[in-house]
Amino acid sequence: MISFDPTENSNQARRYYRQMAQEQMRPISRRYDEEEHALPREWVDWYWQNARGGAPGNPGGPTDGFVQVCIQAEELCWGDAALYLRTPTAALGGSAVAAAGTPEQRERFLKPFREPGQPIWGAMAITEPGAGSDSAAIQTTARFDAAKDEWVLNGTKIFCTAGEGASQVDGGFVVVWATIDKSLGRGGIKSFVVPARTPGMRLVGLEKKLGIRASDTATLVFEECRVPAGNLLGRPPKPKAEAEKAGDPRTGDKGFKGAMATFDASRPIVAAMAVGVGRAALDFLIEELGRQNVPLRFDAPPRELTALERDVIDMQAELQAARLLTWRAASMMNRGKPNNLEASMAKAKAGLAVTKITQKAVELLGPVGYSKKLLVEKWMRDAKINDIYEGTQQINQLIVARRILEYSSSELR
Amino acid sequence: MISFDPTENSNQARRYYRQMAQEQMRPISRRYDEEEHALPREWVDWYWQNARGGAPGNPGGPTDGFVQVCIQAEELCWGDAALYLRTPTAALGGSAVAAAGTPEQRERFLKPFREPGQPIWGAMAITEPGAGSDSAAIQTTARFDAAKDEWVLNGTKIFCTAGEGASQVDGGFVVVWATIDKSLGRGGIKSFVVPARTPGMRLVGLEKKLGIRASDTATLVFEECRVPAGNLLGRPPKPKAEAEKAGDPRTGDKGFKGAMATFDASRPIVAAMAVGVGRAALDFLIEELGRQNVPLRFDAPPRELTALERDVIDMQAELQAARLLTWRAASMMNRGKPNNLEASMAKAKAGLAVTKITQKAVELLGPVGYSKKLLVEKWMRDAKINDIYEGTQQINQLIVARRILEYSSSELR
Amino acid sequence: MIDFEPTEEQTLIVETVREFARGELRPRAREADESAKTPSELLARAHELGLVANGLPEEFGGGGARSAVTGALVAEELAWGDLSLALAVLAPSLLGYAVVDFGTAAQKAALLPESIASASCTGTLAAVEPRFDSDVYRPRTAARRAGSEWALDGAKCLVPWLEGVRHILVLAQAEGALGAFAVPSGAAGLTAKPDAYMGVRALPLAELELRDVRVPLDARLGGERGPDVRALVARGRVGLAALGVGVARAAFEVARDYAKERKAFGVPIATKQAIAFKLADMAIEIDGARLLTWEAAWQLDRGLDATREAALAIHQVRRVALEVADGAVQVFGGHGYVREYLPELFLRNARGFACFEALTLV
Amino acid sequence: MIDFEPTEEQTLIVETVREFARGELRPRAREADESAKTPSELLARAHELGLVANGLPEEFGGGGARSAVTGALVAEELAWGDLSLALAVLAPSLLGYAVVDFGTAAQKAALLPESIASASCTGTLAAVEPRFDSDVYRPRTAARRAGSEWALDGAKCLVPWLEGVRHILVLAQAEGALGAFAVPSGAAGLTAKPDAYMGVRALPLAELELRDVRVPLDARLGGERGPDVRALVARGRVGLAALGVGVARAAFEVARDYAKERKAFGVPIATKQAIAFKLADMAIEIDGARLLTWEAAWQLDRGLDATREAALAIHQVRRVALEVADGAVQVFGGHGYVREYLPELFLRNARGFACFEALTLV
Repeated sequence: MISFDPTENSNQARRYYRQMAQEQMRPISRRYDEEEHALPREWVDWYWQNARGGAPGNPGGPTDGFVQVCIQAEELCWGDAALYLRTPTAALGGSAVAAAGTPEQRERFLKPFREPGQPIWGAMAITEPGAGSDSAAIQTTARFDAAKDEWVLNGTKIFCTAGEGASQVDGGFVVVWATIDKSLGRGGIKSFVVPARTPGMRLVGLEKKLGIRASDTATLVFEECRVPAGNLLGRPPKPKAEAEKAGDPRTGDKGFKGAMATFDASRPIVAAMAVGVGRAALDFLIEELGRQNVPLRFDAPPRELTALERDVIDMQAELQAARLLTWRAASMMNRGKPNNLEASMAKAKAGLAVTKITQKAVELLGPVGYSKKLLVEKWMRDAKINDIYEGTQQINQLIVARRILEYSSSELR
Repeated sequence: MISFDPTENSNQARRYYRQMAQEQMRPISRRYDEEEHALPREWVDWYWQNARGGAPGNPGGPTDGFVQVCIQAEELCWGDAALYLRTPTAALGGSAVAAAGTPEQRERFLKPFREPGQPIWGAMAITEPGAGSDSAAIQTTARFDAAKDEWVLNGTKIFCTAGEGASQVDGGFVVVWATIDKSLGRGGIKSFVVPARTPGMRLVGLEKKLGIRASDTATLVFEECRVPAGNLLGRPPKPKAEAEKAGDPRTGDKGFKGAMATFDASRPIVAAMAVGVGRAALDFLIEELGRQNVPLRFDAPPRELTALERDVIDMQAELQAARLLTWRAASMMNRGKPNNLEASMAKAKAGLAVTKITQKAVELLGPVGYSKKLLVEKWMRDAKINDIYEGTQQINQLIVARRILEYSSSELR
Repeated sequence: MIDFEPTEEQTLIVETVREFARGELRPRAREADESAKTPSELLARAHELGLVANGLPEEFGGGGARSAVTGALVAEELAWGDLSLALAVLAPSLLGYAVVDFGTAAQKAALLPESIASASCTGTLAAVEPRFDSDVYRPRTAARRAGSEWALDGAKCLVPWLEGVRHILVLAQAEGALGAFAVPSGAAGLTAKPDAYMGVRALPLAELELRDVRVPLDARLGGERGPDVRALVARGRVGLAALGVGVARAAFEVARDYAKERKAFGVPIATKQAIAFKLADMAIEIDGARLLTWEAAWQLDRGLDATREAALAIHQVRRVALEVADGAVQVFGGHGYVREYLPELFLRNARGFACFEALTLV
Repeated sequence: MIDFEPTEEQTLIVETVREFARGELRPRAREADESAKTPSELLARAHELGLVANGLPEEFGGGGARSAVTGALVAEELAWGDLSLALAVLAPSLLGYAVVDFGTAAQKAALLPESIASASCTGTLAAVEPRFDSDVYRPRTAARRAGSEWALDGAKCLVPWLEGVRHILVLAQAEGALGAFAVPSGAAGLTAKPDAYMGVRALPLAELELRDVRVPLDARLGGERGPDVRALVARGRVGLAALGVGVARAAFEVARDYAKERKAFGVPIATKQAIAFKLADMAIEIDGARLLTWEAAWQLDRGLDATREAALAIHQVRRVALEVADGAVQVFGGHGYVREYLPELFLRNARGFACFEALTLV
């Protein structure tokens, strides 16, 4: 039934994460924007000790499922998107393990995130210097060493979010996309779990960025980096001839399609993160205008409506449209429905909407909005990443276009 | 020297055509919008008798050259774009004759437009049912009958502006693009002057359109339509082998390139026509707001600026940007500079800008703007053609993109 | 629980209405626009389907299944067929829902049975005024007490005016408050003349002039309390937003199909990124606008004030419907400009949402 | 006669400045932004070129070749190199042109020679205020007559504050009229602290607080008559508009070059319509904004009020500079987001035009 009424569990989660965002993240936002790449120890430790278990709630009660996950992401990114990305969790790497891993792999790699000990991170490494949006053009190779029953990885990965934590702190891991056979194209791409500090995996640099500066965006080099055969996500692959039978789940891990499916699950979350950043700026703007007694009317006479009022109406409509598209994509997962189209729609809309909303918020707040005195300028810088990572605006438009036109990736490039 | 100061000749021309627009066109605008395809006899006769000679001015004095032509087009389309297109002139067909014709051809085909007699029209027929924007895919054929020294045309042309007048009224003509040899691709395309009422040329229909309803947009069918050899624009073509030497002016008329060059000259005029329609709506809006004492400030306090004021500022900036891009493209012709890039820029900008300006004007004038009581709704309908004909928005973007990227038409499709 | 799936019952209704739109409205859209006439058989057919009556109270002969969300779903499907015809078949909602929501018991008893029973549209609503800054919240039309009557003066336009209209609910300033007055169509001092616009040409519309039009005191909707005009406006905007989504979806679909069909330079134009991405943006914006509309409708169904949500939805729809329709014209190129194809009709209709208010109610 | 070709002299100037921008500004842009410092040698080099002094009167040591059009041409080229550094090297224009245009003979004699002769920037202008609705036409900073002095109170921000500044022209309400007051940088009651923004980080900026700052009566620019603030604002906006065009052109050019270089799916991304058309739109919008800027500048050169033209130009440039810079980030994809490449710097700088006023004069 069409409903916009969150469950009590979602409401509780929203309150819980909003308070966390307000109290734990906002006070250190500016500091870790300025101290680029410094580990936000307060946040990392606090979260690890206090918030890993998830929001309080009624475990048996009705839940909004994946929509609640979106609400959590929105609230924490309302707090600080960069700190959110630095949160000690299995993150995207964990999603890949959960989606494509065997039960044994899920237990082995994800359990440490639920255990005592020091904070650890998971990450996913896909992008390469030459490949950009073209995941299928991956050059990193995985060679099977039958003698040692190991996979040997060689290649370079860039733009690996949380890549420092995941590669350097024992207990964490990086899920690396690599091809076992270039001649297979997309079918040859598999994902491998590389535990932190595995010899042969080197952190060679962290990106200096426009925004989300507290987030460790890493370049990782793999040189004869060896992982056990069991670190290939999913079952071990059958020989080449059989592996070519696309769609046969017995041909090893779910391969490229499986890995891409991770995006259908992650894009709504990324869209929700975007919405969080956008809302941070819009909330601040509206509150500030309220403090200054500037009217914001929904029923202003047409000739008296101010440009400011209309801008705020527009920002609200755009943000809410993005949020609802996001929730729709998440809610389809609750129903077990394929959501590739809807997830890309949400990501495309949210990324663009919050880029514009935060840019507009800086404008509407005048010189103060542009200054470092407020966080609004930071939110504008942070927001822009949502137009870019997890598939740029253009890549998501392309996916949407292919679906609505029923074109394959070779028909519409 | 960078200057925005029109010559006295241009000022006089502007006044002359503005008065004409106000007195001769506006009073009959609504009528000929409603009586679609009816010949606007008042306008046609008045123009033919009184205005063919051009604006009064000082023939020896300084002139803005092609910019003045743009000013004329702007003023008359400010009056009524559809009536302008129905004006008895050689129009685009004339431009083609002037650009690509021999002196003898210019004399033969254009002289009747300067002589006494009844009003006549010229037209250009390029688009075909299957070809759309793809001028090179022209299917209409021209076969040379050496025995009779005649060209024989076969094919169908659509969207031929002024096609009724030009094909049906003795003295007028249609310039028809046809291929003399499909294997030559673009190089085989030539233009042929088909005098009105030539046997084999049939008017089979007039388009019912969104706007510019007084303009006769014709479908013409050519069946074994014969014209003398001398009606091929330019010199007669050499045999095929020689004709393949691209760029050699001796290989007959200037062919596809020559014909396309007509567009570089016509696009600024079309852009100026667009500006005229857009200005009609904007002028009306501003005058109406003035009558109602609604302020339009350029120095409003940021929080008090109304949405309406900002819209009007935006419309003015967009219209003026379009106008200046148009004048620049025209002014380059004054200096004999190639203006293919700039003409396409002007056309792309003007078409889109006035589409938006007129749509916005309808909105800002509320239910009255949307009603048939005013001409604003008509201007919105008329304006949209500028996004479409003489190369759609997309075609002009494509041309601009190729120029700025230095890509050929095969590199960027 | 947050969810975006219509109920099974709603799905059935949507399918029925979609079939009606596809079979009855769309094929008549062009001819209705050209002739500026709503084919009268359509109203009877819509009445049979109970498009409006289903939502009206059972005690007066209706179906009793009122839901703004369902109303939005229905409106989108109808407008997908044709906006003018959708507005025509939904016109009985104007008097019907306004009286149900705000009328006194006596007004309901007097007006609803005939509204529900009649195959024609017995009542309409006059919300828009023929001026540049028409403002549904602040009409200039005024009602003043004159003894035991109200006297109304002013002007209205864009009033749906189908054959058989017996009452017009006229929005007016009533001595400091906003009121709506049921004015008989034959009242002295009331003149109605045909009203023509760039779009919605098939919908019969009237421009009204009211000169000292007298109605009894009990003609005031809701009596002394009057109607909740914010709720009335919100119900109008949700309906319009849903209609706008329908127009946009129609434009998107014809553009998508044309782009796959039409070839240029040897390939379907849909394989060009400039076209394909434009279509993708259309699809995204339409879905976003629809969800905003649903949220506002859902807010109404919960009995909450939906002024904000309806304002956001209609704000978005005004932009999206226009952009998508304009984009469809662009995708069609020259063919988009001629009346042989539908995009130009969508464009003319889409622009109307800028000034429409309360042309339907959910 | 309507024409769009710079004079030969202007062409020469543009070439010189372009070379300066390419050789001196662009290579320092990134490091200057990261360190938030303007390399001091640049100011000396710019002074040698006479970038500002060329337009100041010969009688005080200037070149006497004042032209707002030339100023716009120069500003665009400099900003193409780097916006912060352009604003730094043009900073002497603030005091210089304001005093030339509006100062009394005594003020000119007192302030211009050192401004022209000095390789550092001896004077600046304070127009923007540190509040959400800063309004250059209506400063809240106020000057009141206190005996034989003016007493100023208020706050300013975004004040270019280069080494060597001796006077700040402070815009203030002066008992009903708008005034500008030459305040010595060491005046009692004046505090200046560093001011930091998302962009123009290499430009030293100050936030000023004025508490009962006393200046003599003759410190009022132009004496009793005061300056023509509309003209001052217009000269500021034309300069800013030209700078914005320069930023946009820089962003466009790096995006264009990257798009031709960078391959995805085996072909340069510039061969994709989505990228190619975006670049085409950038080019068109930049040219349109430039022509609006030129027209406003030309209006100033004719001695006419250019409030409208300057408002249109800056309105357009605010949008275009932002959109083009944002588009450049988008063309670069992930690389656009990292500080190894220039687009993110262009984006941060471009957003500043929303609040900049009178940061340079032409």
